[in-house]
Amino acid sequence: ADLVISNWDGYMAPDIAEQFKAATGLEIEVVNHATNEEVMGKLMASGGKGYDVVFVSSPFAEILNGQGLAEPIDKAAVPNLDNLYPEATTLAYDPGNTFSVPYTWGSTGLCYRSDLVEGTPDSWLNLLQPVDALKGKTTMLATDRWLMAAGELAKGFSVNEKDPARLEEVKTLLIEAKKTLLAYDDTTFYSKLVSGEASLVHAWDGWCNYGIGENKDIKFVVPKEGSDLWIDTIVVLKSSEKKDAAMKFINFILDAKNHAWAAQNILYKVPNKAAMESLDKALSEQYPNMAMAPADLVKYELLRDLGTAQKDYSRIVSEIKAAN
Amino acid sequence: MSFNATRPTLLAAPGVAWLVALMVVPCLLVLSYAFFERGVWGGVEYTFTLENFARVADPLYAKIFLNSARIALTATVVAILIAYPAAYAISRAPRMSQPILLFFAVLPFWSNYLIRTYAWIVLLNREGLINNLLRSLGYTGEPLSMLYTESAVITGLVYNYLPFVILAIYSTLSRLNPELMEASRDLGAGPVRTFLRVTLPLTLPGVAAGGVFVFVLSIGNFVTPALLGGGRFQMVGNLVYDQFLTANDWPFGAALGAALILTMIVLLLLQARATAHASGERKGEAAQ
Amino acid sequence: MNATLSSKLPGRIVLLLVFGFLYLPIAVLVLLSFNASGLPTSWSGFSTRWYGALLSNTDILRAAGNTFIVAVFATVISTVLGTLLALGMETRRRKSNGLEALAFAPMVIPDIVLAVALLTFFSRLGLTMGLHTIVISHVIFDLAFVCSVVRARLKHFDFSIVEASRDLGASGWTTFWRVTFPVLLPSIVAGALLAFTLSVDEFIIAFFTAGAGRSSITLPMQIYSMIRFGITPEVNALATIVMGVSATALLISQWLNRQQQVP
Amino acid sequence: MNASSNPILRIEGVGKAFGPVTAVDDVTLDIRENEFFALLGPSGCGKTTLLRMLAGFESPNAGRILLEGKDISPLPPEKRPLNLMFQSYALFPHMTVRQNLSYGLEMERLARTEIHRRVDETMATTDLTQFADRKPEQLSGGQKQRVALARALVKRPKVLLLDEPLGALDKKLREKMQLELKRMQNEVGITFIIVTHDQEEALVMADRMAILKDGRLLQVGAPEDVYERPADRFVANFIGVMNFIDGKVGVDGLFAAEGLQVKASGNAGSATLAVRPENIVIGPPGDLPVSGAIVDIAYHGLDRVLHVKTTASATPLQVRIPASGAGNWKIGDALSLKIDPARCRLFQ
Amino acid sequence: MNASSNPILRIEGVGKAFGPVTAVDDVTLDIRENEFFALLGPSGCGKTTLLRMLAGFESPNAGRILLEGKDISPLPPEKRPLNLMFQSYALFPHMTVRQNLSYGLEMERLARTEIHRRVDETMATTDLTQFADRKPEQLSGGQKQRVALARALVKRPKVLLLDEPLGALDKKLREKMQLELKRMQNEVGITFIIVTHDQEEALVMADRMAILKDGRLLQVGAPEDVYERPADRFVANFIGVMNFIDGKVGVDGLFAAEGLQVKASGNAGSATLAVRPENIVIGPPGDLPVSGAIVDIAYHGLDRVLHVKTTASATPLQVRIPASGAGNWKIGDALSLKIDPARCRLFQ
Ligand SMILES: Nc1ncnc2c1ncn2[C@@H]1O[C@H](COP(=O)(O)OP(=O)(O)OP(=O)(O)O)[C@@H](O)[C@H]1O
Ligand SMILES: Nc1ncnc2c1ncn2[C@@H]1O[C@H](COP(=O)(O)OP(=O)(O)OP(=O)(O)O)[C@@H](O)[C@H]1O
Ligand SMILES: NCCCCNCCCN
Ligand SMILES: [Mg+2]
Ligand SMILES: [Mg+2]
Repeated sequence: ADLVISNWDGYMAPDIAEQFKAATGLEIEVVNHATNEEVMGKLMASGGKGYDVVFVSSPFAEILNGQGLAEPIDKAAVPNLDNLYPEATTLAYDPGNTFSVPYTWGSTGLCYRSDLVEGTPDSWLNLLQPVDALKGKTTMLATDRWLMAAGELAKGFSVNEKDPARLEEVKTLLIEAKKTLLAYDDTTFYSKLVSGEASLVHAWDGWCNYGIGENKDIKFVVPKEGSDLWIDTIVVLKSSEKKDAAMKFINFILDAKNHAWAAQNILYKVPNKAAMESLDKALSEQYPNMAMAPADLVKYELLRDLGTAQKDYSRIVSEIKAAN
Repeated sequence: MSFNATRPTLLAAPGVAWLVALMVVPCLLVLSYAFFERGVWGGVEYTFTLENFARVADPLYAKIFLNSARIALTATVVAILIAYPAAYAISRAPRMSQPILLFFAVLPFWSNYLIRTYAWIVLLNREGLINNLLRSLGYTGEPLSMLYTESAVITGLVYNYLPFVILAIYSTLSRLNPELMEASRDLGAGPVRTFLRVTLPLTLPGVAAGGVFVFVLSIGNFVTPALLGGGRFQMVGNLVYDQFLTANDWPFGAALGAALILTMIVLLLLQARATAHASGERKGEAAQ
Repeated sequence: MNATLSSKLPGRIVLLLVFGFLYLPIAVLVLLSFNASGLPTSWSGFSTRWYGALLSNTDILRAAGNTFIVAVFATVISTVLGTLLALGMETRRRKSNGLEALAFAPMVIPDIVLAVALLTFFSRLGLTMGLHTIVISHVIFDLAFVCSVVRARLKHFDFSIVEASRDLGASGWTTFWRVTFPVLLPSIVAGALLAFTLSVDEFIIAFFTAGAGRSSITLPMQIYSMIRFGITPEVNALATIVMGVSATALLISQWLNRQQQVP
Repeated sequence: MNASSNPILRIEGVGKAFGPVTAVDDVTLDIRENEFFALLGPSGCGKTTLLRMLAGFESPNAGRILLEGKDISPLPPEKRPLNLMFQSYALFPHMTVRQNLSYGLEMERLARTEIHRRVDETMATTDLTQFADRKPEQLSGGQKQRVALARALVKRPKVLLLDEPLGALDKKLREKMQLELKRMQNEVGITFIIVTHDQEEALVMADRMAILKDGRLLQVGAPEDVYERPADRFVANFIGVMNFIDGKVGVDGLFAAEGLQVKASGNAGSATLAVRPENIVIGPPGDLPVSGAIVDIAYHGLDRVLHVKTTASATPLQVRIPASGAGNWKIGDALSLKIDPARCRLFQ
Repeated sequence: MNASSNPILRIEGVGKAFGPVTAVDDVTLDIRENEFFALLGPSGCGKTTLLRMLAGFESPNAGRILLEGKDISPLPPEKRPLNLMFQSYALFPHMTVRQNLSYGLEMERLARTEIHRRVDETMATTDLTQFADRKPEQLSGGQKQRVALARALVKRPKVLLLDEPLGALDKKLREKMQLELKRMQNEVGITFIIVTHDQEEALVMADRMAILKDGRLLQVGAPEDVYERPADRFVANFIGVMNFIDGKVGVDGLFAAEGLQVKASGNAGSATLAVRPENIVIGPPGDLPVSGAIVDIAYHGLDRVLHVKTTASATPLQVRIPASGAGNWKIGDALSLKIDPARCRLFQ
């Protein structure tokens, strides 16, 4: 194959290879990774060998770049960059899309069963200090950064907070919250809502949409304290020997029609103006968070690489997990 | 057997070579990262430091280790208690059907860990099959919270590693001379004491091997605690995993890993000694 | 053999209970393969759509094929090496702590350490990775497990039959095949089943040591990568088929075996 | 000698088959209290199987076993007040000699010091003291056999079943052990049932003995009875050495074969005369009624056996003479012999 | 008898220790081609260890072993043209009797039909034909032993090492097997080294025999030599039955003990007189020089052993008399006896 691309399973059109071949005559091979972490580990251990293009979330793209593994984006080869919302070209981790191109974006908030939760939850504290009826019926995302973010947002801190005293406060809050939690879950939380096992869960917007698709009573809300802004990006690896083809591939993805596929089929917002505008209105009626304006979205703070402060995060998360 | 003193060495050579070339060398390479600093963007900064080992000494990690060891140990004990009678029954079945029974004991594990674990979630959750069954049997109380508890984690671990213990114990039971048990009965020991004093010591190597499997696989497991324990319990393997992948702190991961490997190997050597002693294994030189 | 000492009944009850425990989640798993909805954890009606979907999902089928190839090769190699290592260790005059530690190490090294180590190592060697590197890597821990099972059996092995064989003119090699191996067979089979089962289900090491292409994706890699968007009952359908086919194949071969032995 | 007449063990019509193989066939036998009973028979005749049924390891297909009048079939082996010494030893490989011996006493929950004392005593009488801390695999064949014997002896059960207990021991040690067994019979009052291939052992030690063949009981009686008055040709041939001469009993009540006539009480018709080698008297040619020639001489330590060819039988007759008187004879010599009618048996 | 004089096997200063235990101690011994050599000694004296060194399973700590003049130390067991029958049988548990027997021949890559023929033949001579398809666990003790024997025999090696080959067999079968071994010695020309506890077996079958004790060789010689002229007190006592009378040799060259005098050539000083039970003649009280009284009578089948208390020794003397002449004597009877000076030995 001309290109090896690693992405999450089901995150692109299944026939992407045929379409791309029809359009460019180039062959691609799509492989899957389960998590950002795994593919990052693999890229770092191997120096990126074997892969041409990878899909990773923004902090990881930042790391790839920091490690010198990311190839600069050849703007001239990717004219479809023009399709992006302006907000998507000035993102703090990579202003001007120099080494990464955003693929999907969204927020993190609360996903809940409106028929089982009284009123509309509007604060992170609804999750972290639930009313009695919700005790034992909430879940939180398990990954370090999102787990911490919920506490940081509730306290009004930055999601990239580095001040040890503040982090200590967050820790206390989260350890307390653990007592009322059904589980930490970042893979099946929406099906817990569907089955009624949980009533209020910490969720990514797009993933909440899968629950909404199964049960209309499920709703998504971004608490008043705000959310983080997450972005899944496309990065070309420096070690790639097929950089031209890789740029062609990015350009192909950014084509309005192709990029719209992601929004339509995986129910994640895409930062592609042309694509979003081509969507059926019915979609945003069924899944209201699809309609969130880019301007509102980018108000949320991006997760950034923490550098050496990561040590404090991993220790705090370990303490939370070990607490009982 | 001294008729060819070099034979044992020759027999062990391919396996030893494989392990040295493909495990020891690569692992030493990675574990040596423990002596260096984490780079700004993760990775390794080749500046010598002992800080990572200092961090390992943090009591937090000892606490996590002890806690997950407790969970793993419970799973190990439970698995042995279930596996032993099963292995015993298989070894007493007609010779022809023994391989079939063994095969059916492992067959479930040729599916996938994740979907097996999901199946347990379906069984155990508050809206799950067992609770529904209870309800249809007329149970009206609060649904039982069986999932996301330590017991659920232990159940999952026992379930997934049970066949390994059955296999290990079966392998020592399969050709045990039945006259030894008869001799014990004859000398006045009932079935229980015969089991404790003769059968068990003679099959202890198998029990120990099986126990080691459950323990090391459990303590290194992270899917089961995440799914059945709702992520509220952490196993040691997870800690190392997180350093390499989530925290992107390879040097600390290497230090934790090295500490973990060393501790476990020392424990295992002690355990092997104890087993050898209790099962009256022949002494090295005398047997030759 | 004798009714005074061993009644068959308790054994049957034990087997019934243990197999009940082993197959209870499997029954659920199979049931879910006929689940109309795609959710892995709740039931919403009967359907065979996932079987249809599976048959057209070449990715899953290829991954299943790869897993089988990896597991078979890793099992064969590790069973041979592990058994020989066990024999070597148990016939040695002196126990060596270094050797013991070496044999334990693959079991206690956290998967991720081994995975990272192997990938780093293979890339430094400039090795092209693929199914073969997964096999090589799986053999590392598989052989430790096989060795452990076989050694347990060897602790009370009567080596005089090995001597008898040598005495009757058999070389070490022939003795192994004709005497040691058949007598150890139950434990070797146990070790091989263990290795196969471990390999079939192993994820992280396979992920790291696989090549970059589709051609070396194994089933666990495929299934784990589906987590983010939900694992569909296709996987349950696949597991159902795998177990069904294996069980049927075994039962048929046993039946043929018995037919052959009757006349 | 030590036998009183109340049976401690009664075996009633007991049978056992392994699939198509009938190992024990309708055996009925009483063992008297405190007697020393020997079980003899060719290899594979069912001796071990019979003992295993008594000990409770095989359940009979037929018949029942009564101990002191009570049917012990429902009792598991550990509840039966008898012990078996296994033909294949069945030593616990993970225990030292001392531990092997202590095991059975620990099961009786005896005090430690008592166990120690009895084990020490038994090890001393079986010459095992110096091996107390060895594992079975570090012992020689005969040492292992003694451990197996000692392990059964130390229990001092009512009935002790010994399956070939002294076969791996040399003559001296065997004699020492025989004395020990006899001593225990007398002092401790144990009833012994012993399987042995050593006829001398059976003849010397047993109060009574039984001969089994193909799972069936052929004869039960005191050793002298069996030796002197074997029930049939098989027993006659099995115990000791016997010369058989085929011939006919005439109407005159005389047994006759080619060149030989012996007074014998029997019915007229074809018959076999059985005579033991020590009951043939030899002399110089012509002195005695039957003439023959020496075809072979075997040295048996304390005496010689001459193989003498006569016209009376196809196989040479064996004649046993003291070694001291053997110097005179050599292969090829002619001689004459005489059979004492009082010391031979007729099978018809 | 069949022994020619060139040694096929030369054992030179061989020794073997298991840790602190010396099992074989500086043994030097020549085995001649085609001879039947018996190894005797008390339990644990090192017989099995010696055979295992010959077969190549233990390497000597000292000395060397030459087969036909060549040092075989470097040869692994399968390259040595000798075979060992294991005392513990070591049958292959997963093979039938036929397979156990065929195994060794298959190793020689003989033709199938040839293997079949020889296995059938050997099974027939060892009475195993009917068990051809059984597994060892389905056999009785004696049947297993015969399989072990047959498995070694069927190979027809140059030298056959048999460790207690007939111990589990009854007398008749043992005699049959003895004949078979002798036949193979003569017809096939095999050299046999056999360990046995059965003295009669050794005396009857062996061309020469060796007595081991505590790993050391005490005497090597023809059976008559060893029996009649034991090298020391231990051998005298070990082989056969021997009465020992402690006394003194006077300056007159006469051995004297309380109430007894025997002409004996020896140095003056304390000495022990050894005399076999069959070499003591008895008569009515007063007839013969030494007087005594019967304290016990043992029945040994073909003869009786009287235990006679005399003033000459603390332990009663054993006197063997033919059973036919025994009816006259009973316990308590007084008698007189005489020791033939030509048939006793003096140990000083
Ligand atoms: N593995 C061992 N470790 C320690 N001592 C041993 C070992 N094997 C044998 N021995 C000792 O060496 C001595 C000689 O043993 P061997 O088996 O040669 O005796 P043997 O003459 O064959 O006796 P038996 O007639 O009882 O079979 C014995 O005292 C025995 O206890
Ligand atoms: N498990 C079995 N399956 C089939 N046949 C058996 C089994 N066990 C014993 N036999 C047969 O039963 C018969 C009696 O065996 P048993 O062991 O009682 O003989 P034995 O008299 O003790 O002989 P030996 O003197 O040789 O020890 C033998 O022919 C034997 O082959
Ligand atoms: N703790 C390291 C064990 C290595 C073997 N991993 C096998 C995983 C099977 N699920
Ligand atoms: Mg027997
Ligand atoms: Mg021996």
